[in-house]
Amino acid sequence: GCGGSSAGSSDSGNAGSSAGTSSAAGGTESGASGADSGGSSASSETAGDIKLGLSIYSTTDATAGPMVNNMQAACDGMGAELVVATDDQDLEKEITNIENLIANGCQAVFCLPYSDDSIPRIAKICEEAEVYFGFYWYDLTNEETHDVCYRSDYFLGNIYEDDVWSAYTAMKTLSEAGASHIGMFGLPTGRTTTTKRDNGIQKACEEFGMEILVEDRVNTNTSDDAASSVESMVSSYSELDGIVIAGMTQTCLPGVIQALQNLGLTDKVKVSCIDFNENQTEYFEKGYVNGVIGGHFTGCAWLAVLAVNKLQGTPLTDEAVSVKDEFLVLQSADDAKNYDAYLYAELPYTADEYAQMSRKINGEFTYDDLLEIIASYSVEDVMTRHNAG
Amino acid sequence: MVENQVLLQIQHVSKSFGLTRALRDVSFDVRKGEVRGFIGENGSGKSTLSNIIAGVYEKDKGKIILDGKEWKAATVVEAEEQGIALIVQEIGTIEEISVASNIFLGNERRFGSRGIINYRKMNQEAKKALELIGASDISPEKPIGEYNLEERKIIEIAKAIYTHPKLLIVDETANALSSHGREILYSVIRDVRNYGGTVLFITHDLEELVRVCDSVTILRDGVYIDTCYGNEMIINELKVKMVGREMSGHYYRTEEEGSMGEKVVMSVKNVFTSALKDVSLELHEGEILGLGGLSDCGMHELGRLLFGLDQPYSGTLTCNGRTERLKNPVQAIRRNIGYVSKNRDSEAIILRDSVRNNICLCSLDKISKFGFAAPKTENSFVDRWIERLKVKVNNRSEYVASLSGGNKQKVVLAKWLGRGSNILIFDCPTRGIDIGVKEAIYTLMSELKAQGHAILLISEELPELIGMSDRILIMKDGRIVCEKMRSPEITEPLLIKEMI
Amino acid sequence: MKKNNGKGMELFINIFPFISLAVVFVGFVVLSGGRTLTLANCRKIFEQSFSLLLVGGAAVFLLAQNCLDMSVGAAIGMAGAVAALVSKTSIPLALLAALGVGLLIGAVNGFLHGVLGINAMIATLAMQFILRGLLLIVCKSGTLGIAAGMYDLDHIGLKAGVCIAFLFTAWLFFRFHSYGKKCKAAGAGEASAIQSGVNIAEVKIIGYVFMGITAGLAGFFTVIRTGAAMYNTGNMVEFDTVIALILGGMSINGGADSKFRSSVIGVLILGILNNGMVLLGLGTYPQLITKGVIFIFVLATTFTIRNKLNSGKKLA
Amino acid sequence: MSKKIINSIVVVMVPVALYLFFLILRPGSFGKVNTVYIIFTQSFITCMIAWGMQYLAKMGEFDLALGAEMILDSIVAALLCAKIGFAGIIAGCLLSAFVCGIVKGVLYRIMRIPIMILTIALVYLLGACGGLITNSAALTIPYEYTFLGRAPGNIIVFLLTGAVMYILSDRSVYGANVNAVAGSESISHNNGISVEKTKIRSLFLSSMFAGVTAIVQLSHGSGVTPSVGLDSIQNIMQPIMSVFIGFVMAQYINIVFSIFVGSVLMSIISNGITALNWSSAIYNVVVGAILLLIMAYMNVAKIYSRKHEEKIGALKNMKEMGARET
Ligand SMILES: Nc1ncnc2c1ncn2[C@@H]1O[C@H](COP(=O)(O)OP(=O)(O)OP(=O)(O)O)[C@@H](O)[C@H]1O
Ligand SMILES: Nc1ncnc2c1ncn2[C@@H]1O[C@H](COP(=O)(O)OP(=O)(O)OP(=O)(O)O)[C@@H](O)[C@H]1O
Ligand SMILES: [Mg+2]
Ligand SMILES: [Mg+2]
Repeated sequence: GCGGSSAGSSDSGNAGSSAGTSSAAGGTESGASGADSGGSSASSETAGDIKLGLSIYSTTDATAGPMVNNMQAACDGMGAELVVATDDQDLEKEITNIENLIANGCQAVFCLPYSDDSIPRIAKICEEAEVYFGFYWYDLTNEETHDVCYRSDYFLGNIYEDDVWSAYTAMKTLSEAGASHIGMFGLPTGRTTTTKRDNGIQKACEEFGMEILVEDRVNTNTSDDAASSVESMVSSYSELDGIVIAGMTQTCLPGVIQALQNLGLTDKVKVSCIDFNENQTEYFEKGYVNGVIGGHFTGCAWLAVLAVNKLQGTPLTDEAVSVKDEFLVLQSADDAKNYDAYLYAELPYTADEYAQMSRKINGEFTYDDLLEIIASYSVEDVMTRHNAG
Repeated sequence: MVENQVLLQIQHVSKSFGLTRALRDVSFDVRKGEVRGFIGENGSGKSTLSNIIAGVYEKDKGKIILDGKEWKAATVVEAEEQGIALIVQEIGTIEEISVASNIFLGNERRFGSRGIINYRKMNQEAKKALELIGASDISPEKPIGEYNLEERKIIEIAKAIYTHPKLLIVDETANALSSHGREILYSVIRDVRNYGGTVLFITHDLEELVRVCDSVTILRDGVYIDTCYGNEMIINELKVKMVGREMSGHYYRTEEEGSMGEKVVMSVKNVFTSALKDVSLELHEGEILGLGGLSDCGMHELGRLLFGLDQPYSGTLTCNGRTERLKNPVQAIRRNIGYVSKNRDSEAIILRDSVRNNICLCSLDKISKFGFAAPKTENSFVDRWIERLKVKVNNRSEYVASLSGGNKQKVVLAKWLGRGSNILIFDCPTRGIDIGVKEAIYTLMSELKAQGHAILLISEELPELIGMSDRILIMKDGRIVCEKMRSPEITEPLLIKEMI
Repeated sequence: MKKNNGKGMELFINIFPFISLAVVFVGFVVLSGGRTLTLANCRKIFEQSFSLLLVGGAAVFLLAQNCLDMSVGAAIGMAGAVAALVSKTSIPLALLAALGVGLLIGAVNGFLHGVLGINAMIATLAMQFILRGLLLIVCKSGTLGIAAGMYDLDHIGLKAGVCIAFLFTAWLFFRFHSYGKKCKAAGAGEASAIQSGVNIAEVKIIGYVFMGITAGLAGFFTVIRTGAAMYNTGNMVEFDTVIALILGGMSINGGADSKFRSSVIGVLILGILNNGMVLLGLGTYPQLITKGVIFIFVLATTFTIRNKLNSGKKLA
Repeated sequence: MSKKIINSIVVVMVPVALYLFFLILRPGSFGKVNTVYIIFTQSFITCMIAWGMQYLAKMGEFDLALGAEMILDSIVAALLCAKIGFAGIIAGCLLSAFVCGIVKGVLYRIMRIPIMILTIALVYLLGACGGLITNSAALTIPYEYTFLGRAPGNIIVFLLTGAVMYILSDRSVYGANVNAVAGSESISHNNGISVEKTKIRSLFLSSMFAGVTAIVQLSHGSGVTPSVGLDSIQNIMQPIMSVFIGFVMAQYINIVFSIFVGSVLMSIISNGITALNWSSAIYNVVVGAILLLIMAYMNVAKIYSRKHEEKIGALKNMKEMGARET
């Protein structure tokens, strides 16, 4: 059950210092170098007591990069070592990554399962190796898989983002901007994430009387392909007045905007997308984009907090946890600028803040504290905390 | 002759291809304004020498002096710049491109500035070049694929002549030409002589030679034999010089009369293809049937057809009394037909494979159980045939590529004999092979005949045909033009008359 | 002297893959502080290399005749998807279905290349397109999970058994059966092979069918390993296969000196490499660069030597 | 002359027929002039890459690294653009293409391995280079510098490239050499044409064509994302297919146009599938099937024409000998 939960509706705030494309790129860079060195250099300092493993498709791109950086900060703060296995491109690679991470001596591993069908497998590998495991960006909706996980002593929990909600919200922003005939870009079907986003879009269509006229899940490899696709969409469906990008945003969005600019349709055709990207601030400023849903970058850090506490023998909870990781919704240039300044140029939580979430360091910290922190994740929250400090 | 009239001096030139010594210490001079004939049996080294002069091959030893200066042809382009043009024996044009482009192949820069070709000028030039030799019916813009082999040869003539070469080499071009084409060629040769150029004219047609040439040089087995001038060029004497070798008894079969079994093991009747015209023949058991003619008379094609490599368009083929359609060599081999290709290195053996695998390849079904052959069985099989044919190898895993020509050929023979094939089609089995192995192969052929095998011996070498065959068929222009039974009366001139 | 030199180079060509394997293995053992060597890790390397071992074993037959199969990854995906679908009915039937799908794909490839004579790479690349498209349609609703009972088959003993039996049989056929010899002959000299009674079309078709069936088997075990099939199951396996064979010392033109061991050695090198790079915590790009550089280095070394060897032989 | 016109009409009819097919299925969209315009402009990029590829393809070689190269070109261009503006786009693409071309040529010269295999290895390396430079970030260029990505900029670049392509393939010594090598390597060699040099030049040229195309592509989409592993090979499947289609049609019209027709065909298919909102899965199937059909047609036609020639020859001989056909 998800739908119209309003937790993420974080609009207007102080006009922070503007952080354009270049500073955003700088942010990624510094973050990434931290992530890359994580595997080897950190080990000597932390004496290799606790080692966490993460399987993810990239350590650098605009969505995965911050995710890794946050987890790195959590590990640094709490004194754990992080090993990242990249190239998580298909089911088999994911399994291979998990195996290799375990072989590397990780005591807890995290991944984004491709679907419910692959979870029993992952659970089995981890149980056999007596290694804790958890999922990020993944909701255990299927009862069978849910049971498989909860039966295991090694299941830490899952942090999920509400993908039905994110897609629904992306559509809602389009509807609010007055669009109803929509063209869609997305990932090839096959991932649970994709299915959920499709469901969210479907739900919004029914609720707001919108219609998906045409969808493209193939021409998403380059910005140029996406631009061509928009041209074709507009030419085939003159009534088209909105475009939702439910995947491959990084690549597609520049092409979509460019094509609309070329066609002189930036006013008529509204655009919203899921996942943050480097250019959103500029696009918001020019009014090319009506909504961007993303910012779900902290899930792995929470998993790290759970794992480190568990492995230190001071578990926050004995139960497996299932927590929703909030999306951020940007709807204006100010939103985007604030996001850039407070969540992109810097991390939403510093290593020191993460350190306080280790019960070994801060005995007071409880599971409920953690839940509270997770639930309060928003641009304003970060601004208040970091402006104060 | 006055010294400064000499255009080309060949001095002690030698060339080997691996173990084949194509040219051995060849020396002779050619004067300016001379049409020099150049004759010799197949494989005597004519083409090799031509190619060396024109920069296609490098010589191993010796000197070539052109116009008083030493000439070290490195590339074809350099040779062309020096005024040497070669019309090659094989096809020298590229099918996909236009006539004009073929004429100026490798020379496009003539019509270009900064790498851009002026095709209008090129076509005009090509037209001129073609008109020059009286072939104005060929249009330079068209792709050359639209023209037949003869017309393509004429285009090659145009290509060779348009630069007004000092030295024009014509390598067995006349074979592909009709009388009209020949007239063109002869007039080109006259032109070259008239402007003071020199022609080296290679042909097998001695009458043509005497008509066209001022003098003639004879090669035999890569060795310079003689040069005859003007009236000295008497056809019969040339033949003696060309063939030269004695037909001694220990070399070929000694029987005077041919013999053959009753049974016809293979036959074709009224076969037509694009190369064969109404060909019929019967091959008997225990017979060596000789098939001779000029290189493009259709005899090689007939051999391929009998092995299932080509199919007849009409006509019938029977094998052991049954009418068959041989769709591929697999079917032919199943009917115990073996075939030794003229192109040994590319078609008959696998160079980069061991002697063992080569010998076993076509017998795999015989020496294996359920497809599996024990290495022991294989080895003893191979050893038996290496032994039997006295193949000189270090060990059976050696690559065939490292064997000498004769031993390669022995491997081919071992392959078929090992398979137990009793209908053997030998296409030029002694091509490029020295006398020792030749003799061994002839002896083997006689043995096989005695055992009742049927052998079709396709050969460009007349002594071999005469010496080995029970019966000789001569082909010309895709037809069988005469049949001769073995007898002491059969002589080379007799056969040559039929071939030309 | 020259002859000795040739022998030396040939020897080097033969042992070069072993050297590569040893270097990679020892290198990673040292760099990872022995973690590569643990029994558990070795077991994982085997499991990760399992389907590539199978596919590589079949690819030897194709590469020996100078053919590539660019559709093998998609075939694995397709067979895996069908196996997953059928497994809900019956698991033995799922195996049969996977093998059947592979066989069908192989037969089509064989027909396209062997009979119609379409360039092997283009034909199989087009097949890859078609199969990936079909796979998207089959997997429309997401991933295709396997029946719970199928997890029991994920047993290291069973896999080891299958793998050893498969490789041993394939080796027997490649080394001793007339089919393997014909493959090598076809690659070394097609015209000569034809004139020695090798039916090239047949050899090619069998090669592709065998490849297809193997892809079916690999697909079956892949879905057991992953628990599900999805649109990109078997992604890029075709390139991994070629890369592995070349790392293992196979000549890209196939021919008589093709060795079956190339596939096993190459797959192991690749497996250790992939595993070791994660053990060392290398990022995406360093991994890609390492792979690319090793690939080019091995290619350059073997090709230079082979070219020298060949040019020496041509003189004879 | 009239035969030439008829041939050209026949060739042009193929895309027209396909267009009509989609027009019938979806008149609302394919009936518009704008759609035709879009189909044409979208085919430019495919066509320009294909033009660059065809030299190598004629000689039986394939460069699979072009997709990765174009991404790298665009990355360098976007970075330079951030520094020096519009000139950076041109300079970046061409510079990077130039370097890639040289590197490929040198590696080929040293290693002499099949170009396809060499370029697979390069795909890894070039992809990783792009990723390292940008750290995976998507780069964009400002709108004011993107005029080469839309009319008339793209049309001008396209026409200029086409003119260069025409001059190179139909008017230049290099083009003549490529045709000769494609026809027969040995005869070319014997006439003093260096086969290796011709191939190296073609490798380099394919890079330069890709570089010019990258300018238009980057300007059209305004953004570039580095690719991982072998993914970028997918990006050049359409050009590869256009080349094949172009080769089939080159018997009837000039290769410059035949490849363009091939690109237009690909463009019609992808627009048609969008217009009908067919599943993207169908696209893969359709494209693969079309490629197979074309190749099968080419081969069967070749076999048939060989047989036909043989038959003509045999019939001529039979007539000459006065034999009746059996
Ligand atoms: N490229 C080559 N490689 C190996 N051997 C060769 C090559 N070219 C010629 N030979 C061999 O060199 C010898 C001389 O051949 P060449 O072609 O010069 O003879 P020819 O006199 O022109 O014969 P023909 O009358 O058949 O044209 C032959 O034994 C031939 O087999
Ligand atoms: N390039 C080579 N590499 C290796 N071995 C070679 C090479 N060339 C020749 N040989 C070997 O040298 C030996 C001697 O060859 P040679 O040519 O002297 O014999 P031959 O009697 O002339 O043979 P044939 O009469 O068959 O031509 C042969 O056994 C052959 O295997
Ligand atoms: Mg010898
Ligand atoms: Mg000759």
